[in-house]
Amino acid sequence: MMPDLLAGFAALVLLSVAAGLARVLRGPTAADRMMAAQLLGTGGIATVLLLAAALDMPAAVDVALVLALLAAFAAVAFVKGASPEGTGDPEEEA
Amino acid sequence: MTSAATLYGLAGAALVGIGLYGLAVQAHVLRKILAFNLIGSGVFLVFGAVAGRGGGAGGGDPVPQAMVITGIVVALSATALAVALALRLFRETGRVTLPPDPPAGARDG
Amino acid sequence: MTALYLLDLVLVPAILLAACTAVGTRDRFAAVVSFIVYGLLLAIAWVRLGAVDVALAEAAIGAGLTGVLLLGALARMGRRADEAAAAGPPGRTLRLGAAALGAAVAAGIAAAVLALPEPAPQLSGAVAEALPALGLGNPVTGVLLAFRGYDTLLEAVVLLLALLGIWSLAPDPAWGGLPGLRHRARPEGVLAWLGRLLPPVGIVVGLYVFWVGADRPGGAFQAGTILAAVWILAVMSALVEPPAVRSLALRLALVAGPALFLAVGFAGLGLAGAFLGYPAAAGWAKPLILLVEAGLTLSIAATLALLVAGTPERAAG
Amino acid sequence: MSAWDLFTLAAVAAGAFFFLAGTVGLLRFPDVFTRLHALTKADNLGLGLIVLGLLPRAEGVFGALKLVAVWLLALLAAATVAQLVARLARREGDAGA
Repeated sequence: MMPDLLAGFAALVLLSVAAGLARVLRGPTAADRMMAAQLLGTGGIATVLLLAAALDMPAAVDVALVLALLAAFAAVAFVKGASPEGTGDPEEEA
Repeated sequence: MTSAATLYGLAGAALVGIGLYGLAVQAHVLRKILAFNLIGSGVFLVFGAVAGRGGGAGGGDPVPQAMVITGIVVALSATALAVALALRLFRETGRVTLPPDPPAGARDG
Repeated sequence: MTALYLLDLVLVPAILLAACTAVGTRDRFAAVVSFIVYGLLLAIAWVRLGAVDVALAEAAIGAGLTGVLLLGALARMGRRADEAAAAGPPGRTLRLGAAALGAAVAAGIAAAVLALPEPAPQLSGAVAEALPALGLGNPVTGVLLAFRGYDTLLEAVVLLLALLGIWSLAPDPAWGGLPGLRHRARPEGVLAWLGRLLPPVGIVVGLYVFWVGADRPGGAFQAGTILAAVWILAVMSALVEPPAVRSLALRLALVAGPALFLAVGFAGLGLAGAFLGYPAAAGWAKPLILLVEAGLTLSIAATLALLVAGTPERAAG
Repeated sequence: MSAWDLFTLAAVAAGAFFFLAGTVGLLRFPDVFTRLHALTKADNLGLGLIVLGLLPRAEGVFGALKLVAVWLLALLAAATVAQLVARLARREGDAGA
């Protein structure tokens, strides 16, 4: 009973964040696309945690740990990429 | 587990097809690199299907799993090399697409 | 468990959709972001299939390194209109032909997947039988470091070859110099703050993943990737500079793992009667494997980090 | 079904609701900054509630600590990313206007 329900919630969370793929496609700004990816990242972490509980695979929590550790990486590369040559910091000129 | 593994194996087959299409159709080198990675991960998923059918604890047969892990890391190194080549191409010629014919120098010169 | 099929019903279409977007969308940035999302979804798929070792590798590479690599390249090649856009969309014949080719290959592979023999031939039994002799609990680590050790050894060498390829693209003035361009960040800004906070945590997580790898999912590849990723973050936060690629210490770190692996492999000739064999005496295999893994973790971390850092572009100061 | 199971289900359901709300906000809100607002709510609360709900099922104290660490790391990422993306969007908005 519990594993089934947890797997169901994993599907629900994944479905709701996967809808964010529409924002990746539509934009309009690059920031919008990046935010959608960020939401998918967090939702993915939640999905993995729920799945780890549903399948009774505690080792899978480590996957969520790695995803959470690296959750900011793509966004950091993205904001750097907005500066010429991709080496700056959005705060510099602020 | 068997039928689920087969489902993801079929998804892997579709990914190889999608990647091949992108590799042929997209002109920008970065897009080609993306498409090539799709092909690779599709193959890995097919391997996953083979591993998952094997039963056993934790994802089934450990031998295909180990090969997929080495494959993922090698795919990253190939991607990094391809990106470095693309950047060099861009720096030298200002182009982001491959020349239309292999002996481009003969044509352009 | 039936609810898992509900998850499959969401996950598989999402993976295919993200793949189609990465290939099909006009906007290049959207394509790269879709690809990053695709990597994340694949990591979830590997968890779903129970292959946590693979999921860890995919999570660390897909979420960490690939995104940085591709977004960095995109930034440098520019998002402005270029000849790829000027050439217009590909011709109809090309698109139809490519679609036909892709569909045919996909159908062929699908047929092969469906035609896999029942019951599946497999090696899990053989691995499970031989694993106690190594003193390990994780069969995947056993396969990587012992049963198919030559694969792993050659893979470590392939990584080094790719790195040599990247280094050899350096222009003459920067030969042997510092990879990539110099990053800047406001010293007291958010970016520098993250760069100071996350790497220590990442080192702890990386060492943890390495250490549990003997008995649970984890190991040298996953740990090396995590360590490489947090080092790249420190570089992007302008806290550390990558070393000049001619630096001796760097080169020692790069070859330490493969060299250690080779040394243990040759020792196996004498001790176990086979190249890459481990002595049969109880208690010997595990320490040797951990030693090789420690060396590999260091070398893989250094190699992956420099693969992402790229071609030397500045002369060593 | 024990009381802990009910607690788990309630917290997980609430967390799933916040993810749903976050996506609706991301898709429906009119501009970058309001979307960013929706996103950070989902990040912090949605994942936090799901972690809270899974705590009783964690394997020992170490497992529970690991779950909390996942949440803290995600919080850190969300906070940083929100800052950086907002600055970037403001600068580009100024330039584009």
